[in-house]
Amino acid sequence: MIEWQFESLAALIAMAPHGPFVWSVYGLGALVLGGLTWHVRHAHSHAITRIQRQFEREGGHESET
Amino acid sequence: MAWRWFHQWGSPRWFYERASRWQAWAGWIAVILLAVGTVWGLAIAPVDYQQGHSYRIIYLHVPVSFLAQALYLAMAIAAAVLLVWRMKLADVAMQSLAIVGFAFCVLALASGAIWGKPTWGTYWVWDARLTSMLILAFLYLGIIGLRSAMLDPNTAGKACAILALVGAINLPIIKYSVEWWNTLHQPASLTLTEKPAMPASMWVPLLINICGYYAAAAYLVFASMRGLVLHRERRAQWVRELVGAHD
Amino acid sequence: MTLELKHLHCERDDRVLFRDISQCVKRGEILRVAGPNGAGKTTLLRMIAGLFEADGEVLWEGAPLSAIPESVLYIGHAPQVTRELTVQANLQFLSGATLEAVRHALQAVGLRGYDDSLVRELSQGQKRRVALARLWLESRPLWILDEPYTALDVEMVAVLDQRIKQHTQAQGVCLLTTHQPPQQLDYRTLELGHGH
Amino acid sequence: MTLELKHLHCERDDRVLFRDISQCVKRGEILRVAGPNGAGKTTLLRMIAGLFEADGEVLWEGAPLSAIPESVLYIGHAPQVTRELTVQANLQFLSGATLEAVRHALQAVGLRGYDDSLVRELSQGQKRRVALARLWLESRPLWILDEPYTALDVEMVAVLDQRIKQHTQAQGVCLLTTHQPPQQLDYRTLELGHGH
Amino acid sequence: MGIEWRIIQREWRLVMARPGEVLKPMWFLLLVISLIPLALSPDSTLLAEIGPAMIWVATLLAILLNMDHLFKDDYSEGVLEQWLFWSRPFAWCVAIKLLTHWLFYILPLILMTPIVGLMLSIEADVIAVLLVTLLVATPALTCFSGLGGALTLGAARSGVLGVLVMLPLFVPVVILAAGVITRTTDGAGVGPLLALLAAFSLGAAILMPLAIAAAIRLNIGGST
Amino acid sequence: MGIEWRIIQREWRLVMARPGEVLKPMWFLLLVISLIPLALSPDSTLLAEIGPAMIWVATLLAILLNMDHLFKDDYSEGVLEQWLFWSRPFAWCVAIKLLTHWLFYILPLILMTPIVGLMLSIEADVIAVLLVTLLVATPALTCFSGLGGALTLGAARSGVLGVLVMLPLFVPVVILAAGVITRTTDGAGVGPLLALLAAFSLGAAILMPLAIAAAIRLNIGGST
Ligand code: HEM
Ligand SMILES: Nc1ncnc2c1ncn2[C@@H]1O[C@H](COP(=O)(O)OP(=O)(O)OP(=O)(O)O)[C@@H](O)[C@H]1O
Ligand SMILES: Nc1ncnc2c1ncn2[C@@H]1O[C@H](COP(=O)(O)OP(=O)(O)OP(=O)(O)O)[C@@H](O)[C@H]1O
Ligand SMILES: [Mg+2]
Ligand SMILES: [Mg+2]
Repeated sequence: MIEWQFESLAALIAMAPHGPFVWSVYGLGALVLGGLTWHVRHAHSHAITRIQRQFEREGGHESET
Repeated sequence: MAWRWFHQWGSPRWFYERASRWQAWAGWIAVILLAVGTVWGLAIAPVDYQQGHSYRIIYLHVPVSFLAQALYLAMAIAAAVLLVWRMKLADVAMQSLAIVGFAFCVLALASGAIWGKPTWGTYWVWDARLTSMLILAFLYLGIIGLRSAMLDPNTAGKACAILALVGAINLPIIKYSVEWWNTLHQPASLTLTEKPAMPASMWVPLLINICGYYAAAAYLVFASMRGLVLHRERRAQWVRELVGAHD
Repeated sequence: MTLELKHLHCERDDRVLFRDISQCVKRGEILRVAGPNGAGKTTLLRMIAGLFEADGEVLWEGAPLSAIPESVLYIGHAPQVTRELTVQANLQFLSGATLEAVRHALQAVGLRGYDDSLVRELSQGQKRRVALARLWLESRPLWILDEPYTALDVEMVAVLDQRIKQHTQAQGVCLLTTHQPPQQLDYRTLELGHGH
Repeated sequence: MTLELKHLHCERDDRVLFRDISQCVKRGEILRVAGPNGAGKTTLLRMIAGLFEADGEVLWEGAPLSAIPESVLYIGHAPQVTRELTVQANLQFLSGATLEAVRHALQAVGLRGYDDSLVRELSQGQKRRVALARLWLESRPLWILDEPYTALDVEMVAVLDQRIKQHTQAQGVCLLTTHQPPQQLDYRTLELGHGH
Repeated sequence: MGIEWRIIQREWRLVMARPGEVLKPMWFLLLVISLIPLALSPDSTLLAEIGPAMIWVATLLAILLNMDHLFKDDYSEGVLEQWLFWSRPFAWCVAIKLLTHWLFYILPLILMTPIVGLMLSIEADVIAVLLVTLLVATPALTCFSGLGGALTLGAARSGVLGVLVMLPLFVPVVILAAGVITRTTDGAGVGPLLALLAAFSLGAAILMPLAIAAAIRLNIGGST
Repeated sequence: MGIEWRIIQREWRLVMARPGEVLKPMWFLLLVISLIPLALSPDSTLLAEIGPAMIWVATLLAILLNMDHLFKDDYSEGVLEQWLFWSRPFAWCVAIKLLTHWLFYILPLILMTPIVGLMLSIEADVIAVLLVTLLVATPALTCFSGLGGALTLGAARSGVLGVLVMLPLFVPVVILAAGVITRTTDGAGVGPLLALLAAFSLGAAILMPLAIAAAIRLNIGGST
């Protein structure tokens, strides 16, 4: 049941006439999902650094006054 | 018992800590399932005798289309929870679900459009399913746009919740009317409905990918929610301890 | 013990504006909310009036004030009058009073003859006077006035003081904010903004 | 004899607001325009600033002031700040000053730490302070301030008085309107509204 | 004077103060429709074919764009918050306001349709059907666009945002109306479709004032 | 810092504060275009035939509606009157503002055209011509609609009033653009028409800032 449908990597990439369509869809999928993953992780770490900076600022204020 | 469960879900801290584990699980499951399903779908599943290799787009298109709709439903439920119980976490969930859902919706539209070119010879037709997907994208966009335009974050959440609920009530009506509209005009008979019986080696990877994308969506939603929770609770003691700010 | 504030609390952005404010205001009393700019005076008044979600309780004669909004007369920073309508039409709409009553009220606030002027053709202080004319038109027991003296000239300040006095003598309650302490009124002060 | 007003005249609707106002204001002087609500103070100030078509002449050092608008700093009733921008961005845009200068000015008006706050999140008085921070940032000889004390708390009123004094000592000219006579300034009064 | 009556009277006075306001949506419709032959071609069969659809879309936009001001000015001038201190339920007052709005602004707009229909060489019976669909559907449109306006009260520069947010929800109305019109030209029965449209309008008229009132309250709470 | 640079920087900061603003006209275009098949019919040949005209009209509306906010907020907040106290001519500052507006809001909108073109099954070469006409014509449209916004600053509830006032002035632009598109589909030369369009835009870019500046001054003078 499990057998490779393509003889070579080149054939896999070409996918007869439809390579550009198939690969652009999967490329787009990877881009969107990857982008979203990056975005949420970045937002998380960004939130942490912002909170840290906020506290540093508050600490600074308190020591001044 | 039920109340404690409810109470826990209302607690951002409890959620933040738990969701960390769920997120990890969902992430790994997604990676494994998507790797297996996609490789299988792209390279192992047999070629379709009618469409040729272009049908391999199905392994992304269909799961993503399912999710775009499922995530809207989840968002509407979150909206109802927010309006009825004023649970802050529901607001966070709505915000995350809207963004992830919109991304999936765009992906469904884009993959469908690209698939349309080799099969129908055109990127876009006003087919019922396509049209209601487009409108779903607009509904998502409306919710995201409203939130980003509102000045006060608390107000924004509830306004979006009202909009999401009104949209959810309307969604079945929209779907029904679009289908009726489409049959009324009898356009070029390009429909996605009739599917030939697939061999197992074709639908198994599809099933795997559907599960994989569900896991991926869960991962994205949890990760996004955790970031938002952290930001919203930035003044709470537990966040203070968590980020290790010298106090 | 007509108006009771119980444990009112407000945070905006990252700052606690006020915490645990509990006060009783009796009939005939004036409570002045004071404090520097940004202390939270407006926020507190709006919270009491029910225009800002309250964290705490606001009771009127023992029942939640939000259930009987018609006992509140709130005049805030916003002009509260429609630029495109005449002075008269504005007041009739807001208070439901008769033409006769509106004319009297306008006389009281020194706008006699302005009945048919459009609000947008009035000066800053005149607009304010139109909004304040409602104090002569409606008989609601609780007045909440956010900086009512803004833009008023000296003469009108005295008239307004007089009216507030009259209201409290008739067993009304008045909450107000001002930066200059009102000179002709007996009031109690609730100081905000230095407590945190 | 720096600022000269010659035969200024204004009618609005059917009322003469002021007629034939002629005044000379020397460098270092403060002119307070006074009068009841609706007397025409704002109209007069806007006319001098060139924002309202003048019937009469406004001269600065002998030449029409309208030819050198950049010598005027006008602060009116409107907030003059953009709600959607930060305090800093607003002041940088209006005055073209450096970040450093803006920070100093904000410190002067008691808004230290609010550099990055959006204007819409400020209270009434804080917004007013942002607009007034321009007095610390720009060096224009003629200040025209329309009710600058509105919404300010007592502390800030003193700071503003101080700044106006400093400006006039540096040979600046200041026109202003207020309903409460400023207590720490030496000024001359131009009374409007009783003359007609 | 009853509060209902006060609302209606005020709305009427606003109309009297600026009668031009009533003309604005009509004018918009007329202009947009007259742009179409210019941009397309003066070919009257093509125009008649696409005409009803164009009129529907333009009317939709006219209604939506006009709605921006339904609550906006009252909100920013602080008049709307005074309604909360009235002894009548807020949603009820909102419903009255919507009704007067429909009467004073939307109804005249609908009466404009025959004229623009003639400009696009649409046949008289199609115009009649168009009129009926508009009459039946506009209550729903008014209510929905009122919600758009109310939701975006607290938005930064709302502008067309309300339009954008609400337009997708109009899809069923547009489709049903288009169905009625096509069926008329095909000679088929339109009763059930009109009934559906009417049901939609009725549902909107009952539910939307509640949603709108909630949205306004929300936005008042968020402002200082 | 030069005043020109300050204006550009501020405009950029406003965009950054609300990036969604840039998307609004694009979103409007997309929505209006997708309503058309729903109201008309999903038949792709008909859609392709009327498509370019629809895109033009919708783009026009998107530009005009977006323009309402170009001066409005600054005017009512009293920021615009401060520009009069600057040492640079007011019309010059206005021109800079128009330019930044075109760059930040109108250009992205134009780039949306290919997508909506595809949705209406318009052929690639027609889409290309459409793009060119829009690029050449939008400076004129921006300037004209800026004038509409400026003239109606002092109006009661301006809303779409600026749109209405200015739309008739767009007729030549629309006719020229339609001419270019029909000629392309017919295979005829379009050079002279495009040159005319470009001349129109150039003229508008030179003269309109003066007119807009005058209109703004006028409205500032009328307010207290
Ligand atoms: C922009 C274009 C397209 C959109 C928006 C779109 C949308 C959708 C949606 C929403 C579904 C899920 C339906 C459900 O919930 O049951 C779906 C499923 C599907 N689509 Fe598409 N589609 C597009 C183009 C295409 C094309 C070109 C093909 C192939 C010829 C295709 C084939 C399928 C198949 C085979 C399914 C699964 C069958 C089913 O569940 O009924 N789609 N599509
Ligand atoms: N836009 C306008 N159209 C017509 N008349 C106006 C307009 N604005 C003001 N007025 C009239 O001009 C007169 C003077 O107004 P102005 O704003 O100059 O008064 P003011 O002295 O500044 O008053 P205040 O102390 O209340 O600020 C008022 O009586 C008012 O009725
Ligand atoms: N929309 C808002 N979003 C976030 N914070 C706000 C908002 N409005 C006000 N604030 C903050 O709340 C605080 C209190 O504002 P408030 O208007 O109640 O002050 P106030 O005491 O009335 O001041 P003033 O004397 O200047 O009128 C201010 O510090 C302000 O920064
Ligand atoms: Mg205040
Ligand atoms: Mg004044």
